[in-house]
Order: sequence, then structure tokens, then C-alpha cells
Amino acid sequence: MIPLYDAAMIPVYICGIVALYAVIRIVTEKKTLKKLVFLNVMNFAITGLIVLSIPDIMALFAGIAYFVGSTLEANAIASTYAGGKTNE
Amino acid sequence: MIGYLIAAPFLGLLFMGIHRKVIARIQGRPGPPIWQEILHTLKFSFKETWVPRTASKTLFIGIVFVAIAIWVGALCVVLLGGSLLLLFGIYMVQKMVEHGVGLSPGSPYAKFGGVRSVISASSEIPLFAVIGGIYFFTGSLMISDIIQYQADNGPLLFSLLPAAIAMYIVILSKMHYGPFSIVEAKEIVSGYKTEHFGAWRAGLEISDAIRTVVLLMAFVLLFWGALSPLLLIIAMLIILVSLSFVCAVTPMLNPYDSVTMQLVIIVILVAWMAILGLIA
Amino acid sequence: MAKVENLIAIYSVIVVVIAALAIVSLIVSPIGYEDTQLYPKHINTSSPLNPYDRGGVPFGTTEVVAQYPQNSPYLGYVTAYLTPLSALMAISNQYLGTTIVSHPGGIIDEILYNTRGLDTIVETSILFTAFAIASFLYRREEE
Amino acid sequence: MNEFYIIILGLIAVLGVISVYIKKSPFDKLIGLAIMMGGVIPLIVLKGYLDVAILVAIIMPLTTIFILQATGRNTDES
Amino acid sequence: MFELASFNIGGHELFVLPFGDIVNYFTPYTAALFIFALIFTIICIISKPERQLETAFGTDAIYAKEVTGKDLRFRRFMAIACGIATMGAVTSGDIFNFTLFVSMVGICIIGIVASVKYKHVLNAAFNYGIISMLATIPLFGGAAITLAATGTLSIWELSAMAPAMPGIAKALILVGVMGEGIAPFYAAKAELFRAPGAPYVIMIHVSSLLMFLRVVEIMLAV
Amino acid sequence: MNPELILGFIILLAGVAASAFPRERDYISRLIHVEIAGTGLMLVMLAYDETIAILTFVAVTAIATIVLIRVIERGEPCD
Amino acid sequence: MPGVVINIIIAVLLCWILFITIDIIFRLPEKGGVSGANAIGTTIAADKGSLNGGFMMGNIVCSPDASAGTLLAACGVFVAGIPGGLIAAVLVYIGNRICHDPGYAGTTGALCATFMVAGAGMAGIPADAFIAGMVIAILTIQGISHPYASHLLTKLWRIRA
Amino acid sequence: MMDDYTIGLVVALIAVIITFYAAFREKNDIHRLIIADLAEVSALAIIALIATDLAEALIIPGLVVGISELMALSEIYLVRENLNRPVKEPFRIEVLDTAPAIIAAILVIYGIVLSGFTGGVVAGTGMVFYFMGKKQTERFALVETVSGYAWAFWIVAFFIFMVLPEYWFFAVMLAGGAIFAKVTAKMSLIGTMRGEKDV
Repeated sequence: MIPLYDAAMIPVYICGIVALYAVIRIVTEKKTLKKLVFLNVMNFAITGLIVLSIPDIMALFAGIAYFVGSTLEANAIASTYAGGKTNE
Repeated sequence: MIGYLIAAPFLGLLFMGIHRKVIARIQGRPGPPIWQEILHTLKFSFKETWVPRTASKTLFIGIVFVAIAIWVGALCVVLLGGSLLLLFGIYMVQKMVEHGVGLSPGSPYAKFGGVRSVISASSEIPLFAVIGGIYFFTGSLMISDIIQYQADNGPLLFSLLPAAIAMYIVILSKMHYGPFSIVEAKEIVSGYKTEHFGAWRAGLEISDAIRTVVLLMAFVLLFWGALSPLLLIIAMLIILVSLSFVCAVTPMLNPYDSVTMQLVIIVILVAWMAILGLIA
Repeated sequence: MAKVENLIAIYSVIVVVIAALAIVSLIVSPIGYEDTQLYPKHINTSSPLNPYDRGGVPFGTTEVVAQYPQNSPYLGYVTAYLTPLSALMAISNQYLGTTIVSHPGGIIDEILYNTRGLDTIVETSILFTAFAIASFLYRREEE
Repeated sequence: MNEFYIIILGLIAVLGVISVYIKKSPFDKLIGLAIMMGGVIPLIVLKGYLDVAILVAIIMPLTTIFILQATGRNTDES
Repeated sequence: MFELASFNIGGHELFVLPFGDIVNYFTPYTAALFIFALIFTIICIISKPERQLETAFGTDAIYAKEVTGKDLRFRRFMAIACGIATMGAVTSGDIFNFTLFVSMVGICIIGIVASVKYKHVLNAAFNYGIISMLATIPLFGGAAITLAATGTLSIWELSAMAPAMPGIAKALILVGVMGEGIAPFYAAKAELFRAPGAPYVIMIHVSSLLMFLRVVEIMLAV
Repeated sequence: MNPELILGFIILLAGVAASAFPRERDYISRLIHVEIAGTGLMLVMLAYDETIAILTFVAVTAIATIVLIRVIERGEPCD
Repeated sequence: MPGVVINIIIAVLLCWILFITIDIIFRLPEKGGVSGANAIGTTIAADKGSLNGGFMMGNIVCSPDASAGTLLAACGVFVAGIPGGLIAAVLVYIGNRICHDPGYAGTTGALCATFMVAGAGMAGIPADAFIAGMVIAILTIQGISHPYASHLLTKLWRIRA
Repeated sequence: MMDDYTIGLVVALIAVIITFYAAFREKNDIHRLIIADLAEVSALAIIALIATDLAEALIIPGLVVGISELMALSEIYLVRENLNRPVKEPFRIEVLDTAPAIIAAILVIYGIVLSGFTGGVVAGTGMVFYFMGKKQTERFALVETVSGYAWAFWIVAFFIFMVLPEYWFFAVMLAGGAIFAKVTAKMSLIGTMRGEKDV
């Protein structure tokens, strides 16, 4: 018998639901740059999910790699959208 | 074996002479004497020989030797009862030889001959129908096994008539003056052989001669079975004369018609194979 | 057939027809999965070499199901060996299996370099040829 | 526990696919791709292949940046 | 150790060359094909290309197209690679290895003509290239289905269990080989063959024909 | 059938269909749709524990992307 | 069960205060660090938001800042105690360099958060509560309503400036 | 009822049909190139269904064939259309100043650890990214020479396996290292071949 919820699992549930909420907000949002802000929320939540799923030092590395990678991606998308370097 | 190898070119050249003679007689001309082709080849062997300045030298010369070598090999395969697949492999290599002979001199006429020989690649596909049909019936592709099968069960000519017709057409498309001989039509001088003179031309003629013998002999062996040497030659002659009749009474098709005709034949054969497969 | 551009369309039609026939024949009579495969996998999630732990003795033989076991007396030698670096990774962490096995010595190396080495030769030759074409054309354009 | 993960991550991945398909601008499509990978990478982690997950997480933005090189700056005013 | 079960297709095996799991073999049939490929490769190595004569439009001038320098070396290299791939394909004793060699032939065919600067030749090369790339699906797919359905890729084993190879796989491999070697079978316009450099252009034809002959043998044998 | 496999098949088919029938006919969208199909394939490989294949596939996809980008950014815009 | 919820609420408050403070100290709302952050800020401002708050949100998106540092440090403490938090700080530093961010907000945030989470762990609040707490904290800033959040951040920024 | 494999095969074949249908309808050459890339995915899906170690050993050659044909074809396309430079004016984004060096270092080190073909491709990706951030084309010829020697080493290693199997350890190291160097070199050439001299 699987219990309906488990007290130790509450952080996982929170992360999962926040991630899903963020995804829904991204899909319904119209402006590209504001999507990126919600994407950031999703990254936080997914990083949390990754680390909470396997408590191991490698999972920390995986989480950080994921977070930095998606931040880089968001940065690149935003910069390109805005037209690259402003000066020079 | 050696005897056969020496005899084959002469026999083939003689056959080619007979071929010309029969065609001429049917068309109401006197025609050349039947040993004309032998004399022809001898004459070429002693003429001055050179290589065109624009030609790719090695290919120009090497391809002649390849042409002779493959058909000598084919003759060995037929005589020793080797694999039928190998024989047809050699038949397809002949296509490459024509292509090489045509392209190596750099002359536009020869090149057109070579390119046309590539166009008629569709004439090879009936061969696979032949192979498939024979394999389906006999369960083997070794010529010796096929001959043995016919000794036991009677000639394949009747049970495999469509395959026989396909092979007949294949041989026909390799005969001079036939309806499908687009590679040496007169509008491109001598087709792929235009630039090969002297001894090279003699070599090509010899390979043609051996080819004629091999194809006719393979036809008889595949669809009738083993015969004594004399009967074999008579059977080959009968087929040759029938081929000459066809050549004499049909016009030469233009390249596209020729390809279309061959495609139609392929479609019929494939349909036949499908029916055969369904029945089995 | 008149233009070379249409060739792709013709070829596609042929393949689509054959693939459709294949699907129909699969649904009518499934071909089934042969259970005795070469080099089968067995997953042992508690091992540090996770998806690729095939057991065996280092510098000894490992039981792998090869096509011709009689053909290569050294079959399975590479599989169980760990270089010092990979041994270090194996004792330090549970979740580095792929890295360890991809490091020299491991079942994939065994298959790629030993039993199916010719495949790898052909594969690198293909890469080499294609690069020769690309770099030749590129450099000719540069000049 | 695994059911929860798989339902959430599967939903995220599928929503990402849908969003890639329905959005018109390439930037929005790339964001959809990021959503999809956000669903896929934790699945790899769940199976225990952390090194693979790290590598995928590092190379994924590279692919995006490569694609961004060809999109050019945003042109439509919306 | 190795006995070819389907000896009535191409003859008994003459010589076996094991490379691990991939056991190449020579029957009289494959040996003959191998020798053809070898001869044409040697011709490619030692011969110089011809100078093709062309009439310039509008004038009576006739000039010879020459293949020289880097171009020549590159095309010779490609032709040799094509020959080696063909030799591999005709002797290979493993389905997947065969498909790899076939796709290598496909690339080399493009490579041989890729250095010609005429736009129509490049156009033909591009289109054949796309086809040869699409053709890797049926090739690899056929090999993979064979492996999954029979548990082996070796032609030796497959020929021993006779009709084990699924018909789907056979059809797919056949279509795949047709796609890789389609160039000679689509010669009505003969774009590829107008390219100068006879020995190398012939190599295209040789390789695809030999490949075709070999695949017929495999299809009958397994 | 485990869930990764089902999800992988769904995404694979969706990606292939999306890149075969894109809503916009520009190159970039199609390229991005191909990425979806690649992700689906990745999940299929994951379901069968073929991790080295995943590693190689991801890296090769990145390189294939840049090869195509090289063509796209030089080619004519198409409509 | 109620204990867990209370833990998480406390963690939310602690994280929220920590990362907002550090970000404002490091002058994140002053201007966008990269052109992307700039563009996000102006977009939010145009959409009934406030400019300085928008810049800060853009900076959070474009580079691992104190909020990311807090999250990752919490993760690090969750898996490996204080050393894990320090490793996370080092990696956040590298992440900052990758993302063309000249500041040290992320690193500082990670270091502070490490000790905060470790200290809270002694007080009975587990590290996973902080992970969930940080996710909720970032949700309040970035995920609910951009205009309100940006106005709030601008007010806080006025206090410092 | 159908087993897993059959279901998977049906799905993969449907993917193949869709791919070829797209190829049938498409007339634009760049679109055709992209579809050819898609075709690789369908082909690999069929191979991946085998689910043994051998399947992986077959996927890797499949990938190689795909990427190499794609490369040769794209170059032929560019030569045919005579396209030498990008039509759009290039622009720079900030992350390209900082990210390539660090990420390339990570990927190359990880690639060296992985070694073999996989490592080569991973490191190659890093190198491509690095060269993308650089402004001048690098020393093309040197990289090519390295890769040529590496290929020769790999062939040597293969023959050690076949002829002198008792030195298998040496051969594994040689093969892994050589193939790594070769693939990395080849892949990083793509980065240099992007060739924006005027940037």
C-alpha cells in the first residue's frame, strides 16, 4: 500500500509542482524575454529535483552542471534576442 | 582444356562470320565469306599500332587485356561447371569494359559509345530473373549441378520458358547488328571501339568471339543439358542462325526505345517471378 | 526520370512502399526477438560500473557471448581490466560507470577494437574520406 | 516516489515538445527545447547515470548557442 | 573450422581471413569479384587520366580538358579508396560490415566527382549524396533487424540456418544497396559520366556493379 | 515497457512528424524540430541502458548542428 | 508532517532575506550585467514594472547570483555537509566566469548560505527544507507577478542607494 | 499480442516512412540536407532497439557515417552554390568571450578521460566551441597531419590485436588514444572551417 504522501517527500513535491507551474507559465507567456524569467524558476526547481533524487556528491555536480548550463543558455538567448553587444 | 581455349576464338570468329553471311542472305545481298572475320582479325594484328595522344595510356591498353581475360575466365567457368552467378558477374563486367574502352581515348564518339553502354544497364536485370528462376527450380547455381538436374529431370527449356526467353534476349542484345546494339550504331562511327586500332582492335575482336561462344554454350548447357562436342556446336549454330534471323528482320532501335523495350521485358519477367513465388 | 532532382522522390517512394509492406507484415506475423543475442546486457545497479558490469577476472577470461569464441583466445581480456584512473573512479563513486567503461578497457572497447575491429577501421576510414572531401573543397575555395 | 517523478518529468517533456511545435519564433522554440531537456535530464539522473547527465547538461547549451549563431538578432517587434 | 553451408551459390570457400568476429572469406565467386576490383584499382593507381576532347561552341576550335595537379591527386586518392572499399565489400563475411563498406563506397563515389568544377556535375553529386545518405536507413535498418531476429550477423551462421533472415531485412538491404549504388543505374542523363578522368569515373561503375553482384549473392545465400 | 521507452517513442514520433511537416518553412525551425527527434532517440537509448551511445549521440548531434548552421547561415533565406 | 511544513516556511524566509540582501549589497539592481539582462529589465519595466527591479531579475536569469548560490549551497550541504557547500561555492564561481559576470554575488551567496544551512541543520532544520525553501523563494520573485516583484525590489534598492 | 521489440520496430518504421515522405515532398536543397540528418535519427532508432552491447558498437559506426556524409554534402552544396561568406552580418554576444575557454577545457579533459571515439567526439565538440569564440582561423594543416598520424596508429593497433594478441593491453591504449586524437582533430577542423576571416 502506497501512502498518499510521505513527509520526507514534501520538498520533492514542492519542487515538482513548482517546475510544472513554471512550465505552464512559460507556455502561456507571450513575450520571449519574460519566458526566460519563468524558465529560471523551472531551472531552480529541476536542479532541486535532481539533487533530491540521489543524495550523492555526483548528483551535486550534475545539478550544478545543469543549472550553469541552462543559465548560460538563457543568457545566450537573451543576449542574442537583444542584439548582442551594444557598444563597440 | 587448352584445346578448347585455342579453338574458342576461331570458332567464335567463324560464328560471327556466319552471322553476317546469314543476315546478308536474308536481306538479299551476297555478303562476305564466312571466314571474313578471321581474316579481319589477322589483318588487324599485323597493322601498325599506336595509342592516341589524348588517351589515358594504361587504361587504353590494360582494358583490352581485361576484356580478353574475363571471357577466357568465363569460358573456363562454363567448361568446368562453375557458378552461374560468376558467369553473370563476368557478363556485367563486360559492361565496364565497354565503358572503359569508350572513355579511355578521350574521343567524343568513343565516349558516346561508352555512355550508351551504361544506358543499357537495364539489359542486365533480366539476368537476375534467369538466376532466380533457375535457383528456384534446381536449388543450386553451379552449372554442373544444373546439368545434372537436367539429366535427371529433362531440359529446363520447357519448364522455364520465360527464363529462356530472357536469356535469349540478353544474348541478342550483345549480338552485332541486333535491334538492341545501340553501343555500336552507325551514327557514332564504331561506337566504343572507334579509337582502338591495330592489335588492340584484334584483341577486342577476339574477346567478342570468345564471348559469343561462351554465351551460346551457356545457353545450351543451361536449358538443354550436356551434349557431345559435335552436337553442342550444332545446337549453338541453330541458335545463332535464329538470332541472325531476328537481327536481319528487325530495325535497330534508338537508345530510348531500346531501354523502354528492355524495361517492358523486365516488368513481364518480374511479374512471372511473382506468380511463380505465389504458386510455390 | 528526366531530371536528377526527381531521383530522390523516386527513391523515397520505393522505400516508403517497402517500409509500409514491412509494417503490414510485422503486424500480421511479428518476427519476434531472438533471445540468444551476442553480447547480452545484464544490469547490476549496485555495481560502480553500472550499465556495463560484465564481471570477469582482470588479466583473465570473461565470459562474453561472442560469435566465434574459438577464434580469439584472448577474448574477454580487455573487459574486466581497469586502469589506475578508472579503478580510482570506481572506488570513489557509484555513479561513474559510463566514464569508467569508456576509458580504455571495458566491454565496448573489447567489442569495438577486438572482435569487431574491422568495423571500426571502416568507420574511421569513412570519416577520413569524408573529411578529405570536405577539406579539399574548402581549401580549394579559399585559394 | 518514482511515479511522481516520472509523471512530472514526462509532462514537462511533452509540454516542451508541444511548445516547440506551436511557437513561431526560433527563440521561443529554443526555450521550448530547454523545457524539454529540463524534463529529460532528470530522467537520466533517476536511472543513475550521473556522468551522462552532466555531459548532456553541458552540451545542450552548446547546441542552443550554435543554433543562435544563425538566427541573428530579433527582428519582429512583439 | 569454417564451413560455408550455402556452397552451391558461389562455390566452396577457398580461404578464410578472420578478424575477430568478422570472418572474411573468398569463394571462387567473391575471389573473382575481388580480383576485378583489384585490377581496376591498380589501373587507377598507375594510369594517367585521358584528355577529353571538347568542341568549343561558336568556333571550330577543339580543346582538350586536362585533369592536373591537386585535382588529379585527390581524385586518384578517392578512386583508390573506392576500390579498397569495394574489395572489402565483396569479401566481407558479416552483414553489418558489408553495409559499412557499402556506405563507404557511396561516399567515395561522391568524392570522385566532387572535385569537378562544373555545376551540373556537382548538382548530380549532391543529389546522389542525399540518396546515399537516405539509403543508410534501409541498410543499417536491415542489418539491425537481422541481428534482432536471428541473434547473429555473420553470413556463415546465417547461411547455415538458411531461410532465417526475415524478408523485411532482405528487402531493406537490397533497397539500401540500390540507393548507395544508384548512380550507374540512373545513367540516362549520365551527368556523372561526363566528368573527365576516365579511370576514376570507371571506378564508380565498377564499385557499384560489384556491390550489386555481391548483394545478390548474399541475398541468395542467407 | 518502462516509462522512458514509451515517452521516448512518443517524443521520437512527435519530433519526426514535426520536422517532416513544420509549421514554418524556415531552416532553423526544422533544425530545432530535428533536435526533438534526437531527444526521443536519446530516451529510447536510455531505456535500453545504452549510455555510451547517448554520450556519442549528444556530441555528434552538436557537431551536426554546427555543420548545418554553416550551410544555413550562408544559404539564401527560403520561403 | 506539520513540522516539515514549518521547517520549510522558516527556510523560505531565511533564504529570501539572505539572497535579497546579498544581491542588493552587490548592486545587482543597478544595471544589467550583460545585454540580455538589460533587455529583460527594460521589458519588465515596459510591462508595468520597475526598471531597477527588472535589472535585478534579468541578472538573476543571466548568471548564477546569490539565489543560485543559496540553492546550490543547500544542495551541497544536503549531499555532503559543509565541504559540499564549499564545492558548490567553487563551482558557482566557475559558473559566474562562464556567464560573463564580473561580480562575486553568487560565490558570496554560496559561502554565506553554506554556513547558514549548516547552522540551521544543527538547529533541526534539514537541508532539503532549504532546497524546497529556495525554490519557493525564487518563485515569489520570478514566478508570480513580475510587476509587483520588480516594484518591491526597486523599493528595497532605494533603501540601499 | 506483440512483444516490445515488434512495437518498437513498428514505431521506428513509421518514423522512417514519415522521413521518406518528407524527403519525397521536399524540393529545397538545404531542407533536404536537414531531412538527411533526420534520417540518421530514424536509422539509429532501429539499431537501438536491439538492446545489447553489440547494439552500441553498431550505433557508433552509424553515427560516424551520418556525420561524415553530412559534412561532405554540405561542403559540396556550398561549392556548388558558390557561397563563401555568411549573408547576415555576424555579431557577438558576451558569453562567447568567456564561456568557450572554460567549457572547452572541461570537455577536452573529460574527453581525454573517456578516450576512444566517444571521447574524441566530446573533445571535438569542445574544440569546435572554442574555435567558434576565436576570431582567426587556426593552423589547419597541422591539425590534419596530427589526425593522419593518429589514424595510422590506430591501424597499427588493430593489427596488433589481430596478429599479436598477447600485446592486447598496449593495443587497447594505442587504439583508444589514437582514435581519440584522430576524431578530436577531425571534429575541431569543423570549427576552423567556419572560417569567418572578416570578423
